[in-house]
Amino acid sequence: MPDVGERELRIVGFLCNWCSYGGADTAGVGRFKQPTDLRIIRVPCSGRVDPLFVVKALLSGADGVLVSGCHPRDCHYSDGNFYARRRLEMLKRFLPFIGLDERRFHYTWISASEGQRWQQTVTAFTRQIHELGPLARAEEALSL
Amino acid sequence: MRVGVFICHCGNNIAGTVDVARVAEETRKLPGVVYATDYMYTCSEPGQAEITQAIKREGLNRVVVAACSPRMHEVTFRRTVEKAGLNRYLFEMANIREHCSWIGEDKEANTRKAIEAVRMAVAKAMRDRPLYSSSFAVNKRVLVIGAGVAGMQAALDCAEGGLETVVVEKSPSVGGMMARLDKTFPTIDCSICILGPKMVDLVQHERIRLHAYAEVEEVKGYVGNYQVKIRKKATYVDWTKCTGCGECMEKCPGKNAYDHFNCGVSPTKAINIPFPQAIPKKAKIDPQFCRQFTKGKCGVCAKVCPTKAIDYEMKDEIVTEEVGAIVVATGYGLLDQERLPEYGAGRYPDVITGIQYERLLNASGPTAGHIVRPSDGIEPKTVVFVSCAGSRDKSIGVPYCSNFCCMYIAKQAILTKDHLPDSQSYVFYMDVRATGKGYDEFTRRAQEEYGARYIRGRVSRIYPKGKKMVVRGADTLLGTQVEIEADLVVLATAATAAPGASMLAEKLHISYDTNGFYVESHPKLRPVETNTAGVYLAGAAQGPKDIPASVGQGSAAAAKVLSLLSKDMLESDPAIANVNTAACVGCLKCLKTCPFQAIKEETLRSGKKVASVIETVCAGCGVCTATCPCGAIQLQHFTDNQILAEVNALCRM
Amino acid sequence: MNAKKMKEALREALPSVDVVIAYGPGFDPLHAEPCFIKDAGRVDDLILNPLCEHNLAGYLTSQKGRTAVVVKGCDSRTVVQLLQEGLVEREKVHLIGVPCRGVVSAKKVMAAIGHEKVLSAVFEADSLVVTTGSGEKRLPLMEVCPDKCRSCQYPTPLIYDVLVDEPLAADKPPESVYEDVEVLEAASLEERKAYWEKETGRCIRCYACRNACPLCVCQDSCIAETRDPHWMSQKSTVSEKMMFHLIHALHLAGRCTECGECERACPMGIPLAKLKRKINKDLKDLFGYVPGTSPEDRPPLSTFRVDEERIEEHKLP
Amino acid sequence: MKETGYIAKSAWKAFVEGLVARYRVYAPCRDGETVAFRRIQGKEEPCLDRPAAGAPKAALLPQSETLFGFVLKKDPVDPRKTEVELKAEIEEPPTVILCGRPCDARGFTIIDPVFLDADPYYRKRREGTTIITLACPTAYEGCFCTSVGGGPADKAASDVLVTELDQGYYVEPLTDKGREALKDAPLEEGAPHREEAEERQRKAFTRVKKAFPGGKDLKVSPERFESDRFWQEASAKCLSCGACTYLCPTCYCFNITDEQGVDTGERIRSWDACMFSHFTLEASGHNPRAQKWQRLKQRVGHKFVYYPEKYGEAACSGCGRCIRLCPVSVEISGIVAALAAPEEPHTKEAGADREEERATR
Repeated sequence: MPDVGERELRIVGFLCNWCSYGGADTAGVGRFKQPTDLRIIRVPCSGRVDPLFVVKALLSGADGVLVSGCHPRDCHYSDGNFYARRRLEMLKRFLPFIGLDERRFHYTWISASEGQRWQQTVTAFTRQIHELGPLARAEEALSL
Repeated sequence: MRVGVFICHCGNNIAGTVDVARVAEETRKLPGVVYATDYMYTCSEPGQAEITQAIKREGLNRVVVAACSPRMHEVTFRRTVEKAGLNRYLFEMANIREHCSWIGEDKEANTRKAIEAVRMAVAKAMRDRPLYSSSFAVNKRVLVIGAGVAGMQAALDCAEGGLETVVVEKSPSVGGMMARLDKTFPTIDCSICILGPKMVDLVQHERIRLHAYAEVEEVKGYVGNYQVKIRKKATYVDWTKCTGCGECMEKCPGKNAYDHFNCGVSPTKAINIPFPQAIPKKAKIDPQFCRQFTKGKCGVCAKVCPTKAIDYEMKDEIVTEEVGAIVVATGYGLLDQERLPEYGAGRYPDVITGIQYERLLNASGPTAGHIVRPSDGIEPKTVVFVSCAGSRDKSIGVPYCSNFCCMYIAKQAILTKDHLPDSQSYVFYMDVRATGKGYDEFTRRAQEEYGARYIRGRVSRIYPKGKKMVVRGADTLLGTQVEIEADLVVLATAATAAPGASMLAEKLHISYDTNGFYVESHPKLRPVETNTAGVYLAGAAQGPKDIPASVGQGSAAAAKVLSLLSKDMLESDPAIANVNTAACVGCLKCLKTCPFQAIKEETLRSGKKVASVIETVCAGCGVCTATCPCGAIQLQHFTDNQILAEVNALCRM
Repeated sequence: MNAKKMKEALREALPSVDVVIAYGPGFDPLHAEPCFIKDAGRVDDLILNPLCEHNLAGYLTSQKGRTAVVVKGCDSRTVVQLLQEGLVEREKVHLIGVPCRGVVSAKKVMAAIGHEKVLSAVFEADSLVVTTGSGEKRLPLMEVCPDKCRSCQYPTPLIYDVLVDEPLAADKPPESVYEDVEVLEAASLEERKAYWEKETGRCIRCYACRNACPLCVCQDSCIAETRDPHWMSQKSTVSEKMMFHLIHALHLAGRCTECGECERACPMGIPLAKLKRKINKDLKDLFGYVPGTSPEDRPPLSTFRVDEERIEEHKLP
Repeated sequence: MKETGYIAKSAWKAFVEGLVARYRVYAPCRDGETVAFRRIQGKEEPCLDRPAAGAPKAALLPQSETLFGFVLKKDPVDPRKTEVELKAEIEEPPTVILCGRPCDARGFTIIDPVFLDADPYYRKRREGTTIITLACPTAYEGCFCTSVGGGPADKAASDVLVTELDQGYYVEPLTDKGREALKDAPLEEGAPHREEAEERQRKAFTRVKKAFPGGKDLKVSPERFESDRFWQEASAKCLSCGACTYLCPTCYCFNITDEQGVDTGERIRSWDACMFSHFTLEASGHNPRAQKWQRLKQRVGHKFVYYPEKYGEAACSGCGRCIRLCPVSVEISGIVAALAAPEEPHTKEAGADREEERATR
């Protein structure tokens, strides 16, 4: 069990049904040990992942968000992940501007056959989130 | 809301590292959940019966099964709840095996994760809505792209099965690569002799329409209803008049046209019939070599043609075919020799490729079957075969094995001995891959009966020395350097994706791997299907294959098509996008981003312009939903609210 | 700014349009306001001067008939973007282009004079002289112009049917465009978090920013208020307010023409344009895309390239 | 304690700190580009040099408040049974609204008749809140308090009125709550400063624009009021945002929504505005006020026709916020003036003295 130390943190993963969700399955079937913090939400395609889902999760209690889809060119819907790539890249660059550490958000491409790669990704990302610690919630404003 | 939750032990697969009883107990605390239990094997027959009973007994209107991956059993359980009278989309699965019990030994942590996985699934289930698929008519015609042996087999089987079949072939004759081969392994029977009849059957079949010298221009539509635009390239010969007599080719003064069929072993005429057994046996002009086109005067063929079939003014023609399914059998290409400079192929006339050698061996080839050196027409004494010329070589981007080279080299070595009894063949190989039925015996015969010398090692360099070609390589078994002075060198150049394969893939919305070969939808269980419904694969387009495998796949694809088109109506997946016209502001960003052109503009009676989804075309990716600023277009079963419910179930704790 | 020529252009246009959207005098000497006229008789009521800071292009999407509208350089980018997205038809708009060296932000002036009632406001050379009950105040135009004018790259409209003045060349250094963004980027993560929590904390969710935004096409269907989809609640917590402004910013990603209406409209003085400008800055780096400059372009997030030269895969340590 | 008092500028800080120590104090503060009401703590001082962007009404009628929370409790034995447990408490510390303006205070006199008896949440806060008002030294952009019965030194609803002088502040306690708040404040005798104060108040009064005949003399022309064209023209530029209503010291419309998580939830009351089309959107999809001109008519009508019919005075304190902070300068005082002036063609609306005021450009 890769050591990520102390208590679990809240990590949300949006995985596309055709590749990455399958990749996570493959990792499980291969009994690849993984940290348990991540909670997986299955979506048909990474192109379904509105950047606002990531923002919403981070604003409402998630300490980290991971999005994973089919490798570019390999999208089950042929173009979905191309859109995802542009939108998520934009988001990744934007988050720090509003004070959210960009390391709390990671997007990547993992195919259904890449169990190993899935294990490495979850492990590394979980470790990274633990290094960052829990995400401090917004201070309530004093203004009327 | 009355949710029932079934937590599966999956024997010890889950129960071993997840406290399923506690998961059930925690689940009972969730509002909306009226029933939660754990069960040994939920997917077993009694397990499914338990679900069906519970639905009736507890009056459940949502069901959640926490077990293996939905990719495994979602379909199974959907059927179960449907049998019990529940709409199959009122069902959710929580993956507590692959994503939970199997990722570690920490029972406490796994159990926590399982509890939350169920919590999320319940939250989503409570926002599930019943969905109903609509059915639509299918067009019982099939298009086969490529008329090599795989495509022909698929076409013939489909036609025999009673389907109107359209075949599109890029080159002027059907037959593909196999028509170029002299003999076939491991039986050494004549390639064209076994292929010829099939070619004849193809053109003569009442239900097959052939578009030769044509290419797919555009593909629109969806499973059951594709519209395919086909570009029939100009041949400058009216094929309805051409009898294939060959008079024009005889008299044509344009002597230096590139001979595609013979892979450039020798030139052909500017107007030509590709080969004697060509089907259709019709002439065509290669304008870049024809004086009429290059110099603007000649017209010999027009004069000599007995049927006045020549038409220099001919233009490309676009025809549209409507079909219900498509078989892609576009075959393979060969690695450009220029990418093997150290072998000097292309530079030295006596270093040729395997397929060129086939033509030299072939009785109807340019040398009428006499093996001679291209450079000086002398019979070679020493012939060196180099296998893996490019294959299994990451450095030039061909990491894979080309599958059939080992075998055809053995065959060519044997044939060489047949043609030139006092010749000696050498074969440089990395390892001999002869896994098919009777294959290994065949390669042994090449060595033992026909005395081909097999040298295990790579060739480092080939260079000329007088009239000879020096082949320098390593013999890794003896651990020595070897140099052989050859009269002729044959390179088993790597099989690559057919030229233009990726462009066709994009027209068809199917995916292709890093090497350009088309990707099947499951490497084991769906080998001829693609991820695009109604599009199937056959032959080397999916990866290098020998003849039997290609034929097998041709038939397999045909079987798939036949079973698909055996239905009069198809059911559409209801988990597709849906527009709330009240909220839609008609900005049509969805229309612009839809990968399937499944969205059209529609004007409501009120005059308001809105987006509207073409049910049968929508594939359910949800790009539109992620694009729509006002959440008016929602992918059913993965709506914003359903995904947000999952996020909230996790984060708002 | 040539009011006379503008009025001539409008008189010519009026017969062929259903309505003219231009500027009229506001409730006091400091304010101009959007003015809708249908008959030539009222053209004389119109004004054109640096107080005309509003982006009138925002009204185009809600007009039924053919509309003549007065646009400055920055406003013209909005029109280009609207055309690009097919939200207005070129034939239905008649554009009166106004070259402009910068306008005056009434909000900044009011702040400078403590919101005191203005008795007169007169332009002298490059400053504005404002008289109030407690005396006269001379305000250099550079200090009271909206931030966008300080780095304006488009003093002359990019698209117009009539140009009512000599075209002007950009006289501000292009590298200055995103200075404000860069300043905040340079701050620490904690500072940035605190900054936005404090600023958005003042938000009263009046949606002036959204309704003033010429490219917020959703208007009454805005997901900040809908229950289906239910993206956010009506609570006035900082994170909900933040969520709203992020929805606005992300929905404008690659579309915002930086007209600054959101910021100008905000009664609570929240620097809203900065959010959108940051995204524009990144999208410019990523795709070399500048919104509202070419009607043929495609918003960068509504398209893609199979090989994205500027996007590298992110590696985890 | 004395009739009136005086706080030297040197003592002001101590006075504010004294209040902060005893009360939750909301006061105008300079935040970024703007001045807004917020809670002040420690040694913070209110910003007096201009009125806050928003009114302090939010102290009594918050932007959003939880009316009650609920927990869904499952029966441990029978998962089919669920109990709903409600939690509602109105705990508010004693509060001071410091240095609002007379128009801000007057706003509460307009909200009171609607909420005071009917709404326990408002009542609780209202009773626990002391209003220490700062008299306006001058007129501000768009303000017209004198047209609606108020004034720069209007005392309505205030518990204390503070007038800023050269050297200090003239302090008039008006209620017991006010006196309580001033107890142990560093007060000197106010009488000597009275004249200076009244002089300043008079000066300010004359500066305020008289937009239309106020109070009982306000006669709205019915035909004008019922003319669609009038409202269509008046609202053409309106963005139908909620800035005017949300900044207004008197607007009190609200919406109620439930927010539910998995097993907990709350009922929320939040501001709503008649300028939003959602405000009157019916479940059927029908909207009786789908057009923005209908909504502007409603807003003006409510303030100057319907409310007066019911409560006798205009639902407006003339603070001018909705005018000076409106993104497109919709001028309610001008509209009312036009409504009240039947003989004038309404195209020349908005303030009799407009022409003279227009800048020489």
